[in-house]
Amino acid sequence: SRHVRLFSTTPRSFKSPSDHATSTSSSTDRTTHFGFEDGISEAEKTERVAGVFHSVAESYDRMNDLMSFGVHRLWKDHFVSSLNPGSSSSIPPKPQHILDIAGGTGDIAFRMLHNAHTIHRNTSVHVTISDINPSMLAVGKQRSLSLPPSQQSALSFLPADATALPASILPNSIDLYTVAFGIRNFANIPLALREAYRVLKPGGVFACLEFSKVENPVLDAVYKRWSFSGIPLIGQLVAGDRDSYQYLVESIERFPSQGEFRDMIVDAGFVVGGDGYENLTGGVAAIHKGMKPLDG
Amino acid sequence: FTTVSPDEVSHFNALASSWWDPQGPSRILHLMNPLRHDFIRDCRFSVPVSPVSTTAGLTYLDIGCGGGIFAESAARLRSTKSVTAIDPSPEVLTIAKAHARRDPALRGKLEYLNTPVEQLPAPAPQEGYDVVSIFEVLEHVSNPAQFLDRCMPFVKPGGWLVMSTIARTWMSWFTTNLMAEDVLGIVPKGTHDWRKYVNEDELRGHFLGKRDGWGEARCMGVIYVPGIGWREVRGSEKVGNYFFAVRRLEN
Amino acid sequence: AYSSKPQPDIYDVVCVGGGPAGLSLLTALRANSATAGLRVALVEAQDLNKTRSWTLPPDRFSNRCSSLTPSSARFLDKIGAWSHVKQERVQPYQEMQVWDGVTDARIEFDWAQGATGSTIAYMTENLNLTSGLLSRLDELGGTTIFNAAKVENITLGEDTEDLDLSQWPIVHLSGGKQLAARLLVGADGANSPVRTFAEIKSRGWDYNRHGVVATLQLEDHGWGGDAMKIAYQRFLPTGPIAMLPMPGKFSTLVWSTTPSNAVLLKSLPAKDFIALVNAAFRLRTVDLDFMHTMTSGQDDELAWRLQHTSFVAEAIPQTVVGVQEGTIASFPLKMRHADTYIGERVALIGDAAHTTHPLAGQGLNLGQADVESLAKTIEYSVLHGQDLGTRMSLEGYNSERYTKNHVFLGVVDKLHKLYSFENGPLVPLRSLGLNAVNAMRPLKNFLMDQAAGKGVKLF
Amino acid sequence: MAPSRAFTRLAAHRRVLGVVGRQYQLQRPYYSYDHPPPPGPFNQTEHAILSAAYTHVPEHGFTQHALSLGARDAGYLDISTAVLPDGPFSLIQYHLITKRQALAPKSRAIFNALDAAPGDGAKGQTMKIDDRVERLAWERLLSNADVIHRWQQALAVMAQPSHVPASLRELALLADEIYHLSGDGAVDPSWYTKRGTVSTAYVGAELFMTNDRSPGFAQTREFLQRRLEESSKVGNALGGVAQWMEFTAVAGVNILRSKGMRI
Amino acid sequence: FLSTTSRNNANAASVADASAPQKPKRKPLTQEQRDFLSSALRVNQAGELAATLIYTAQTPPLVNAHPHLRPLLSHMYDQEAGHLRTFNALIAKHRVRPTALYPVWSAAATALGWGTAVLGREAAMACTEAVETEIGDHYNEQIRTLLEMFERWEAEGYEVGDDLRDLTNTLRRIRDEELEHLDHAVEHDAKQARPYWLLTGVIRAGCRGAIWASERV
Amino acid sequence: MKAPTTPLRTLLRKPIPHPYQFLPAVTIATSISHSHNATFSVLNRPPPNYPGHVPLTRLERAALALGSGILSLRDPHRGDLIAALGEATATPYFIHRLHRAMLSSLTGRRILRDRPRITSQSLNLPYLRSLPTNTVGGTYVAWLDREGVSPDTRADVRYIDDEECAYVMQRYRESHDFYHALTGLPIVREGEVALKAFEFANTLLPMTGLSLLAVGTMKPVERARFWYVYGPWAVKNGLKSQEVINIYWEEEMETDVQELRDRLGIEQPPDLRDIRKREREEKRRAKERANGNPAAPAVA
Repeated sequence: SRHVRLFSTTPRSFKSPSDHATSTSSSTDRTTHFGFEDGISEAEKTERVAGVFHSVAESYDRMNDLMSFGVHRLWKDHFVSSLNPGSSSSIPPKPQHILDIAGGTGDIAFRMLHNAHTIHRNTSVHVTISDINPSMLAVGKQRSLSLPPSQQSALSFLPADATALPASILPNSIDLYTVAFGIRNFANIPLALREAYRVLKPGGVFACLEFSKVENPVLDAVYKRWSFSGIPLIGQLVAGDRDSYQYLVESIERFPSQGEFRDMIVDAGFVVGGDGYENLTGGVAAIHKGMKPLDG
Repeated sequence: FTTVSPDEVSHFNALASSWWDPQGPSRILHLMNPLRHDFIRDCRFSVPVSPVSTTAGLTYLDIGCGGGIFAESAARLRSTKSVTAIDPSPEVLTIAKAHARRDPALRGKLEYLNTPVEQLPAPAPQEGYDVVSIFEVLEHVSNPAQFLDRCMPFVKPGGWLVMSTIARTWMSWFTTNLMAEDVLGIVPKGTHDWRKYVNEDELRGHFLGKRDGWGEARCMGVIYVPGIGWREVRGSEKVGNYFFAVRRLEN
Repeated sequence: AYSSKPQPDIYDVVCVGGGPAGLSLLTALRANSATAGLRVALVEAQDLNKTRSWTLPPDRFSNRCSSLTPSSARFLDKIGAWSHVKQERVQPYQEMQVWDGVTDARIEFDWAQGATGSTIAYMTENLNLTSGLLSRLDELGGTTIFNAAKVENITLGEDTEDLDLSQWPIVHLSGGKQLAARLLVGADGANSPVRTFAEIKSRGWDYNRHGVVATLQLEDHGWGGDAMKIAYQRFLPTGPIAMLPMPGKFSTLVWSTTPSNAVLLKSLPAKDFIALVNAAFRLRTVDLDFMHTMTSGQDDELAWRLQHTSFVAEAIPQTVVGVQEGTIASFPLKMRHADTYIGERVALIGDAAHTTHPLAGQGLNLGQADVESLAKTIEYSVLHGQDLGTRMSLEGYNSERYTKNHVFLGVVDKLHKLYSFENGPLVPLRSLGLNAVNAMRPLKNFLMDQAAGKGVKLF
Repeated sequence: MAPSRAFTRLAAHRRVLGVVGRQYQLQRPYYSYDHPPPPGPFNQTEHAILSAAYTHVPEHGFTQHALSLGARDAGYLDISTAVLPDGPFSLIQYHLITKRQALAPKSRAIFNALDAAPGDGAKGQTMKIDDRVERLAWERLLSNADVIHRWQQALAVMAQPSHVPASLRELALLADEIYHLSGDGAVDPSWYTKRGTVSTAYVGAELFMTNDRSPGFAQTREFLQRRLEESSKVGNALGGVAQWMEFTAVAGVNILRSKGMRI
Repeated sequence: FLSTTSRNNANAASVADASAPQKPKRKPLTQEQRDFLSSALRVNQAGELAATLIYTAQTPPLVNAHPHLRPLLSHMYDQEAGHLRTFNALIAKHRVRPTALYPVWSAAATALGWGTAVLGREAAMACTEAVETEIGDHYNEQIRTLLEMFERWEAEGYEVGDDLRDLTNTLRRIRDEELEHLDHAVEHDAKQARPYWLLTGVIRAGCRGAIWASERV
Repeated sequence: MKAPTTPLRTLLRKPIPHPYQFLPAVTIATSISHSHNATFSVLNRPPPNYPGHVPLTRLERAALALGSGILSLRDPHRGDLIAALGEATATPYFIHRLHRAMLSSLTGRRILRDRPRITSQSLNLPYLRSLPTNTVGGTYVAWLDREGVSPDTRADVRYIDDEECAYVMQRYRESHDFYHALTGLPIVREGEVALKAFEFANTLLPMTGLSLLAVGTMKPVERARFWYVYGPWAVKNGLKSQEVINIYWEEEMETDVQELRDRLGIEQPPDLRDIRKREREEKRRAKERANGNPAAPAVA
């Protein structure tokens, strides 16, 4: 029984994090968008998002398959292998603390543990799975039971809001902050980025895997027609719920392009290597990586 | 009364500018010009030459000289004393005069007059020109017989009346009208009117018949082969272009 | 308005360049009664008096020689210049041996067996030829010669009120003199100012070879004695080496070789130079290549190698024993051909129109044939009252000479390229061809007639 | 904390410039002399990690291990190497780009030294372009010396389909750099043939060098010279044939014109 | 003040020193600007090459038939050759890749020149007119883009490099000379060519295609 | 002796198909032209160019080549047959190529000029024995003693027309023993074939190539060793190294062998003699174990 990814933001007032005062005002009634409907208040958005995930909870993987023609598993493998957690130059290897945001079902976490513990035999790697949606965490917990005991001990679950991480995660304590297919549902992405910057150690890496803009104009046209007409239709047929799938497709469309998101990462203080992103299957999805500079 | 036909004059005026263009429409005339001198020399040497005329240099009268192709070449010859060239069309004469100014050797030996032959004052009986040339004119004149009668007095006794024209046969129609003008375009359209062509025997008849004081006529047929030029072909006067000359006997 | 500038004096033919081609054209024009009336002028940068007073003792020869074919000689005779050339310094030869340096395939050019050795060509020194032509020209008189006068510039004339010279080329001489030319003849060498004035391009390429010339003394009058003089040419991979007979024991060398070899040859002392020349006719190419790397001691190397190389002495020139001091010189070889020989009131003859590889020794003859054709064209124009300078009258000359020269340049270029291979399939093939042609007498006679210029007219 | 502020400003500075696209650092159209050059292909972090990792290459080769050792030396975390876009391939690119850029100062040093040396008479100046090209290609090969035993592995990585375009682009830049430094200004089709020949010759020589045991890689230099000579000989032959064909075509037209045809 | 690297532009791998507080005097060129400049120079070289070859191919047939045209044609040829030399120098200096279709343009230009010349004097002049209009427009466009770039820089307080300013002036000078050729062509009754519209239409379309291709290849 | 000055043309134009065929009437001072004289018959052979020279017609040459080839295969010890095979097959191109190779190198020309001969008299064997073993002379003498061979066993050259080419063949034959010393290959059949392969790659003489057919007559393990070790070594080094014919052995006696090898660019092949010795011992031990005491431990 696959649990629905639940996502809700607790309507607390936003504390502006430390010295990186950003432009947005701190009032709660900032407007945001919900798919193509604009001008709804942030609290109301969290409300509706939670509703969406409830209805689509049990078909989470099927949705990803539809959106990525079934390739998202390969993306996740490539995502984790390119990060290569647990690899270390010194013997005994230094401990690494990895925080996986919005990783409720544990897809990314389990791959990282496998990579660190089995491939690199580095047991000093600890992964904390955080998600705002407790049921997603429950699904994750339930799936983690099938892991080997050594990996289960290196795993912990933390219900948290990415834009306001709990105090239990100390600043400058995280080696690797990953978010897969989650960031587009954050209400305030720049805020989440600054949070990540705060908790990451100097030299730590922020990595995000997300659907993105197809670069080749011809492919883009085909992909748009598929996502705007095909997916909601299938959502209707398979899951009997057209609007949620509609929201998912629109949220991908509204998500900033590779270049813009890379600039947002750079604004948050990170340093990017080369272009700062890597396209997967022509841009259907993209991996963005940034590093907190040593002296940041 | 005049034998000048107005549309012929306007036609040659339009042709004026390209008269001296080596690759232009009048290339075919330029190529024929040397053969004229050969013909004149053959004619003059066919008669025992009287010593007086050669030393003093010959006088030429070119009737219908056009751009002066023959007139200039005659004037350059060392054996020429003077050349008078007349043509009714004014533009073509301005071209001839302009071109004549380009060659210092022509100064004082060549004179252009813009008058038809009818208005030209007839010389005294024993006077006249050693050679009177009417090249490619006969087929453009409205009444060839009268025109010839008008030209004959200008020949000095012992001098020659030389002309070249085209025979009126289907062969000359095929070569000059169809091929030269329409197909190959080496001769500008409208130059020749087939009906005005004059046959060689008509000319011969004209002189034999009623005129005394004129010697035996000489004739030479020529054919133009593209790429090679004009070649004398015996007996081709029946078919196409030919030269025709007759000598005035001293009385 | 009266133009204050000096009025250019008007000539019918102005010939720039007093080389063999220029002089023979003017002589031809002056000698022919029809064209004798023309006002002609000659412009020469060097001092012609030196050519007039050129004499050399019988045992010394200039190193710049050329071989005149019988038809060129006949033309010079027709214009009366041949008798002015010092015949005792001219050496006709009756036989020519040509062989492939790598495979020794050989061809002999000579007249039919019975014939009493009629001449293949006459070896004459260029200076002997020009001084003869000049003396004939002086004898004819009537030519205004601008001696040691450099051509400053050539422009088109103006259209003044009494005369329109806008189409006439005006030659401005260094002394400020201006000559208006009804026909400007360019006989002024390979990079001719006249050709540049007429904006005629000259195309072709350099052969990356240098022709080394020298006057040599052999051990005897040649295998056939004075009655049967023989010319020799051996094709080496670096280029052909030719030994052309001169009167007595002398002969002249034309060796086309690589620039580096040419530099070496000019730097060697006489005995080593002689050794290399003898070696070039006798030894294998591998020995020659080695001897070109040696800086000295070529003569004893030759002596050693001669003992171990087999060759038929009579089939190659006699041994060279001396070289006339100061005659070793070299000049770069190239092939050029102008796009056309005529322009409006401009004609090109000789080297100005085309330069070729000396392996056939026909450079001068092509020039003389050009002159003969141009003189004939001018005569035709004068006799028929044409303006001899217009492109219309000059077309005959261009049409007659251009194709012939182009074919000749092509054949010589291909021969040079064919024989520059040292190994590979071409070597046996060319030797087979050479032997085959040598065996077929009619084909050989045809070739010799063509070369002598009296054969059937093909183009 | 001054450097950090400077550093963030640079990051901001780069964003303001809208500097985008990986390809810019590999493809360098339009070198401007009056405008400052665009920032180098690697930013400060990448440069720090890669230069540190490069010292480990002779020992560990162009591998992830060398990268993480380098990151550790530069004070970064083991995970920081993930920020490098292509992992080991970035290290190879670092090698290629730094060696290429080192050519310019080296070429000035060599050619000026040759000019200054009166012995062989301003050889640098009169040195033919082909000799200069050969000398520069040889200098570039020498700079591979200390990693040559690891280079076959690097070639394998470069041969991966995703990295082939970047490697070829780098090779093209090297060829262009060599010909620019040798002062060759030809901008006609020979621009392509020359760069093509020097690229193939260089790659061949590099492969040859990976298993060349001769002292001072003398045989590699011979191989390079032989290969360059061959290509120039072929070039001359083809040039000769093309020249002959053009000459014959024009002569044909001239003959027709001499016969009076109006073309 | 952003330190400009040494004259021969050895862009050291290290980061350009950006610590100077006030705004740098000149801004590094962005990728689009560099692409525009390199393709512009490439196109111009190809265009001038074609122009020179057209005149070279046109001269013999025209001059044989009309000797009085020789001074005009040689004047126009000298100017085009000058343009080509300028662009060749610029391309070599700025290390721009010349067009890969060099042999194609040479063959096409020679064929076009020779073909129109054999058709007659008017056809040749019409061909010149068509080519010059096309090239003239293209230069105008380039100059306009460059000026826009300058304005944007000045608005942001940066200075414009001398080589770009010289480039603009050169482009202006060359454009004026091309338009002068255009007037010459029209003077020599380019309009009388038969069939005028077909001839100029085809040639202009060909030029536009060539320009589009040379920008990319 | 200077030829009388009969006009060359009449001389050359005799109706003889070949232009400068040898004519008794005019004795040409220098030797017969090197191009082949086909028409002289077996009866009136032209005089020899050098002592011991036997001019052959093409037919005889072919017969000699064929006969000596087949017989020498059956009995490789017949040195004279191998020599005849070498001379018969060398003429059309190969000996001239070798001759040109010598002529284009400085030492080659010096050898041709001085014409040294390698015989027991010409070499000062006692002095060579005193040389250290790493020098060329030392190894050569040691190799002579070890193989029990003397430099005089070389037959003279008889069937090559050109006198200088004959010396080239003679020089090659006499240096053959030095090649053994240089490469260290023994004169047992396997070593001989390996050296012949090296010589073929270096001098391109057909006889060396033909003797490679002897590979068929070798034992399988030897043949395998040839195909995988010595064959490739021979071809690679033969082609890469300079012409070994141009080594002035008499002057190289004192130089160190390895230094000479490096100068020529030859790599030392694995020592065949030791390999064969070890192989033999192993076979012997295996034989003892099979019939003697089966329990004896097999030596690794």
